[in-house]
Amino acid sequence: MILEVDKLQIHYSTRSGVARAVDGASFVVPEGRIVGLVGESGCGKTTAVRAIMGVLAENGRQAGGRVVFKGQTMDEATTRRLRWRDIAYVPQSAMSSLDPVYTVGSQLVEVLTKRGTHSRASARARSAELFDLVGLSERRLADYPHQFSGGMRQRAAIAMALALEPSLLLADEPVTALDVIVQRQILDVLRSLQQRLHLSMVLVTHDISVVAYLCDEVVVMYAGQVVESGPVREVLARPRHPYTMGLRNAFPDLLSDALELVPIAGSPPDLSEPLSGCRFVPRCPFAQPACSIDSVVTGSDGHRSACRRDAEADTIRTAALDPRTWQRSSSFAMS
Amino acid sequence: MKKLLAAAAGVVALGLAATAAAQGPTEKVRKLNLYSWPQAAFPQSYQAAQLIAQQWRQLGLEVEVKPLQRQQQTQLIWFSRDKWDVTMWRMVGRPERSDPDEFLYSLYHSSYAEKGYNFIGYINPEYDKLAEKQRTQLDREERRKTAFALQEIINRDQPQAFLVHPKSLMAINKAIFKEDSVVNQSGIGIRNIWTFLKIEPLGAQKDLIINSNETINATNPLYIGGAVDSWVTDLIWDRIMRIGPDGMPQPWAAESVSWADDTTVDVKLRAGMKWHDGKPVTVDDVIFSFQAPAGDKAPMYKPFVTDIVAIEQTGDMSLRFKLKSPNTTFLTATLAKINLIPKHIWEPVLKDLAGKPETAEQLKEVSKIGSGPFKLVRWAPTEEILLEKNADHWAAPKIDRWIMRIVPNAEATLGMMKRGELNFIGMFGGDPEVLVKFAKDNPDIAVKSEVDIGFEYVAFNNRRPPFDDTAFRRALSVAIDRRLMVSAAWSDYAIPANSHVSPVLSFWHDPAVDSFKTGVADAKKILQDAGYRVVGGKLYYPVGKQEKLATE
Amino acid sequence: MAERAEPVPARASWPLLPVLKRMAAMPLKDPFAFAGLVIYLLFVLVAVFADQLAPVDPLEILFTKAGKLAANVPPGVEFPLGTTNLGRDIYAQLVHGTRSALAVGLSAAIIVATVGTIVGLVAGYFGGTADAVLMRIADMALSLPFLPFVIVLTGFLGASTSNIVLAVALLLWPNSARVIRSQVLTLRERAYVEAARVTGASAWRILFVHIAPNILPLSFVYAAIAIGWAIITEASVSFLGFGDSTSVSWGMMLQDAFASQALSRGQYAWFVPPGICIVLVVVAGFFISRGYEEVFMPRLRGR
Amino acid sequence: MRLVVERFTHNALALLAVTTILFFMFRLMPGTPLAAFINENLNADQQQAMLEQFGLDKPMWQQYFIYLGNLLRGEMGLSFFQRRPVTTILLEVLPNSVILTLTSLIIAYAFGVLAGAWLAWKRGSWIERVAVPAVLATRAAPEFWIGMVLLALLSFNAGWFPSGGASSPGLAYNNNWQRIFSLDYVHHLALPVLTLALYLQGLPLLLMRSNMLEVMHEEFVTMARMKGLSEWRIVIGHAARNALLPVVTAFALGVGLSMGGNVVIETVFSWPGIGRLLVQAVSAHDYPVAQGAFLMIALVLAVMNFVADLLYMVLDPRVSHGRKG
Repeated sequence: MILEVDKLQIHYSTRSGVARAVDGASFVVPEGRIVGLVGESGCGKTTAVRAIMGVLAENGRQAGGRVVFKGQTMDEATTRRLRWRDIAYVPQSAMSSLDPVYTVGSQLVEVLTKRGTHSRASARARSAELFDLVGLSERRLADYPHQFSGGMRQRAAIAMALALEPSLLLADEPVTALDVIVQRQILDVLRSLQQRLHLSMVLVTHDISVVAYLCDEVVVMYAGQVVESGPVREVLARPRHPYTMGLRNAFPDLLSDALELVPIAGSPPDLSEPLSGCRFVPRCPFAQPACSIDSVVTGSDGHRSACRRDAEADTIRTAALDPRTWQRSSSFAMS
Repeated sequence: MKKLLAAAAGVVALGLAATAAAQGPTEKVRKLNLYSWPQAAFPQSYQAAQLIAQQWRQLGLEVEVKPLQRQQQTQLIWFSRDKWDVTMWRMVGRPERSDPDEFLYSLYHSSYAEKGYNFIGYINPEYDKLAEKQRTQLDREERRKTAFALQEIINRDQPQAFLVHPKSLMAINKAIFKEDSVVNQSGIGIRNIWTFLKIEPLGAQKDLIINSNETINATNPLYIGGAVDSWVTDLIWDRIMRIGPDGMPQPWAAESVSWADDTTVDVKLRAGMKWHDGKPVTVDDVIFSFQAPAGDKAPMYKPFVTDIVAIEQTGDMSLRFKLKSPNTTFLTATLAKINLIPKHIWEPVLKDLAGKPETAEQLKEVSKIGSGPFKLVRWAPTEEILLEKNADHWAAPKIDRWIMRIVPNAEATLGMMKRGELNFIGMFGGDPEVLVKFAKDNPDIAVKSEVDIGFEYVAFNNRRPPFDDTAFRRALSVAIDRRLMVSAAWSDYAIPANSHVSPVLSFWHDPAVDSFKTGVADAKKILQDAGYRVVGGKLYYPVGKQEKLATE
Repeated sequence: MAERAEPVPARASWPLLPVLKRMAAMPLKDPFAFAGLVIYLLFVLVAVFADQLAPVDPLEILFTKAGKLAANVPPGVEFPLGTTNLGRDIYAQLVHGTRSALAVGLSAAIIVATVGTIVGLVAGYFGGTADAVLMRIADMALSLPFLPFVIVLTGFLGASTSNIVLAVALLLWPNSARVIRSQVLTLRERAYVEAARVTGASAWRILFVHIAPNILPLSFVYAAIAIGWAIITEASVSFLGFGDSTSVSWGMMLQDAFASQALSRGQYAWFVPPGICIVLVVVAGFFISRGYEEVFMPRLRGR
Repeated sequence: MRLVVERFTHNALALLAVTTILFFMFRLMPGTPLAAFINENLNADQQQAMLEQFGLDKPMWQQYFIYLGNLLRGEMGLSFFQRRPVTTILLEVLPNSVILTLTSLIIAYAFGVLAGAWLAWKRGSWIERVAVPAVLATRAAPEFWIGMVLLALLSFNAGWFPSGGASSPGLAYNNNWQRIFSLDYVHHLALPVLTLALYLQGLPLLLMRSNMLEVMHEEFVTMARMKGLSEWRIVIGHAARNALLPVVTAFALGVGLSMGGNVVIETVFSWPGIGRLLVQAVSAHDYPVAQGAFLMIALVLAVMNFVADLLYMVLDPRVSHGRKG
């Protein structure tokens, strides 16, 4: 395991109290694999990866749990040491994550010389190499970020992330802002690089089809917790948590023409309120009174689910394929 | 609504008036606008206007003080002479006004009523005749009698109400200059050429540093752009005569000046005078100096030479002026006024100007060569002007340099005086009390005060009712407590006035007019005697009198 | 945490009331804005009860019992701040000066806000020629040097308070017009405006019923700023001697104090209080406008 | 380049409009411009001659074009009182105003930028809570009043600074540069500069602070942190560099704006600058000088607006480097 996230707790202090953005989430990233971290926006997946990078917003703090990278528990000092050299990050919007007043090349050189051991000359050579690696022309090094198209910026961001040859890449919605065709290209770039450089990768996305296309493993998060995880094929073919089922219905399939899209009614809970039991209860067409008392994690062999009715998973799955099921948003509909 | 109320009030007033004035129709004296400078521009005068308005209201008049910016005021008072009632005004003292002619003649002579200084429109043939007569009287005693008569006419008619002759305050640093080496010029004070020539430095500081509130507009012997300009030109360029400390003209660049007859003046020039460039001053130069303004190239000086018919050289160093008509003011108004300029410099300049629309006033590079006791070294119009003593002059000054600093505010003036950045206050724009207290706190500073030739007054528009009536004018003038003016508006730095000839010109001032009695009660009596009535607290015209006005 | 809300919830119903409600509630959320409001209220009270607080006419020439001018009386029981060199009660001037300050400030603010809002609404909503013309006029007004223009205008047209207000308003409306215009540009693309358009509401109706209420807080911000500007400008112009002699204002007092050498006399009671009053009123406006900016202008939120 | 031309035309047109407004404002004011002269020596003919001399007898539109033509040649007519070309008079005082403005602005902006960045860094602390309203208060205080108080305290009471003017009496210099760099000039400059800088620092400070706060929340700053760059590098190299953009533009605009705003300061400190000249000319009704001074200030404003536009283009690659890709 290159990365283990264990019962991670991230709290934000807000005006209306403490929001538990990540509330005891655990997952692992095996070496050389791509793990998809999936969930609706606001479910804590971005917070989780940012916590790994050690760049929580001012009002956020790690309230519990731990992150272990290659056997070392990450604390402030290790984070500072490992950042970018071992764990790098591909942002959602490369536009806003590149400084608009410097050329892309000089920003590459900056990280290569300031964080790496490169001289300016070798940094320049390495930049060209990196651009080549992600399929950009070396000439574009002298351009400013705004002169790039969206896809090119994303490639540049990937080049930036690969600059110091990290072993783990955290990609936060790397293709969300792009149109579908460019999305494919970037995903392909990521896949080929991952294979060539034998990278491990966490891919944060709300788009389950991206996961299907690229990932080996998937971790489904809801309201700061992991509700289901396992190998992609397994989880997508036989989801065992109603949320995963709903999520799958809500997205078009990148590979096949999808059926009708069915959104999950309602919205994620307010994380600053005290919550107990399964947090999906209010939106779950299959919830039972016991669901709101506590939650359990079941399953083995890597495919785990946090649904109390895990035993009935197959029945529920069938019911979940019917769009009408999701229109009944009221709780305890099946009970 | 407002109109309705006013109409209602009118009806009531009319009713009251009708009962009181059973003899016939009568009309209320309309509301008077007393124009003034804004407080910011001239606080004393504004204060006086407020006090006067208070006193006039006691007569049953409606009075409103209306401050006007200078532009609007001149436009109204000077260029729209039939459109106003009453305004605060002032005449400033200048050395050449030491001769009473200017005030005696131009303020009240009917020929000036249309466009000139008689803007109040006072028309009195008797006055005209006497004013013309005094000009021709070469005998001082005779002329004095006429001057007295003129002052008495004005006292009787009160075409305007004189308020005060202000005292001007000046100061020197007596640690730097010998205090008794300054010369007081009557009606002007210690800021005069005599002081600048005679003042003695005590120590190493031989620069006299004087302030001015205003910028110097020009240093041009053929153009005066403002009062301060003349202080400077005075020192650079000599004149045939100068107004002495006693206010009388005395020969300066001349050994003698004498009347050969009523229209002939003989001048004998002082020998050995030199221009600042070293060339000698000749009779030719002098004649040129009086001919130069006669053309159209120095409009400001032209009026002073129009009386001259001819100038002849009568000897090596002597010349003779022939005048059109007898003119007693010739010495003051012409010989003591025209700057002597070097012909070798100015002749080509004026020739060059001939036929062009420009005049000598607009010359970009004016030659600063004169023959006076100081030479111009440097001039930065908004900051300072620096003159150096002309050691070769026959009346060479004792100071090395004369520096005038432009200091627009009184606050800074005192600050600089304290820090030694000034050592002579020649003009103080602030509250006199502050200067006096300043001198008390700084024993090195000596304050000198002098009553001014100029005066502050309330000008009545004699052209229109109610001010066309002498009794009314008299009453309004009597109603003004002059002592209150002195104490409450001028903080005691002024003396009461009732004449256009300042008491400092003691020879010409008629003491008989000084006993002008004031008081609201007396004023009311004058009005009553003239047939005015007060009804319901408002003043009404005598029977039969009606206001006929051009519109305001 | 990165979420930035829209300035006003977009809903199809008439937004005026909720906007007003939020505007009224704002000072309670922001302590500075609250302080600003309190300062304003105090000055308004002083202005209203000026005659009771200072029964002496501020322009009256005062005399001592002995009949002498009551000049330069030091602060004491009878005259809390003393008298001027020409015998006016400084305290009375200070109190009555509040009236002219508020009159100048409020009238300028009302004109600026009204003109700025209408121009901004029209230019932003209709676009095209109207927009181009109005914005060019605004540019022109903005390229006039502010204080010099006011000085020239009052110096030559006459030093009345209304001329000063006029000049200030003439120069300040473009700022608010520009910002409001850009706000209108975004608002007019909103769904609820679109909806109103589809239902056939007239342009003016959309403009004044649906868009204008959302602009109100912005107009208010600029009005609060204009109050300060107008008061400072009036003070500066009066200080330079182009003020209205017939009314008492703080600027006038400062001019009088400066010209009458209160500085070298050390008459601090004459020139310090009016300055402090100006600072307080103006800063109150800044506080309030800042408060509204933070609540209603999303770009500035969280600063 | 197209943008440059566009901005230039834009500013030039605005200036032309100002000129026109000004011209007609002066001409349409009540009263003859000659009201400024009351002189017993002027009879009707001489007054007429004077009108002709100043070209005031011609029809208004003709005067307007003559005026514009002259302006293009740098001529602004003659002063009513000084009888010297207005241009000369203006150029005499312009350096003083420029120096006063620039010195105060540079000091104000240097301080404001640093303090603003510092306050942004200190956000949430009590220092910030006190400093922000204090800075707002300095912006609310009339400059002339601050000047008066400083004069009373530092000059009249303490005697540390001269009470006005730009130089001590009677000092001679070979040229203007020598004068300007003399200790005496600096001594005279100190108090007005202090007053102005105190007033001017508020804008860059608040601007810098809020820009910094905004930029610190930008994703690229977080990214820089993820990259493990040093805090110093992040704050100075990235955050401040970006936050500075609008401040630099504000500086250029500030030069234009405070040239006009300095009118009161120049009066309080008797500083021989263009603002005081304007005030004097207006109160003396010297139209040509008032008009010239006003135009000069408007010109500086227009030029600086243009410079601000240019600076923005140069400094922000988003504007200077067009979109490719």
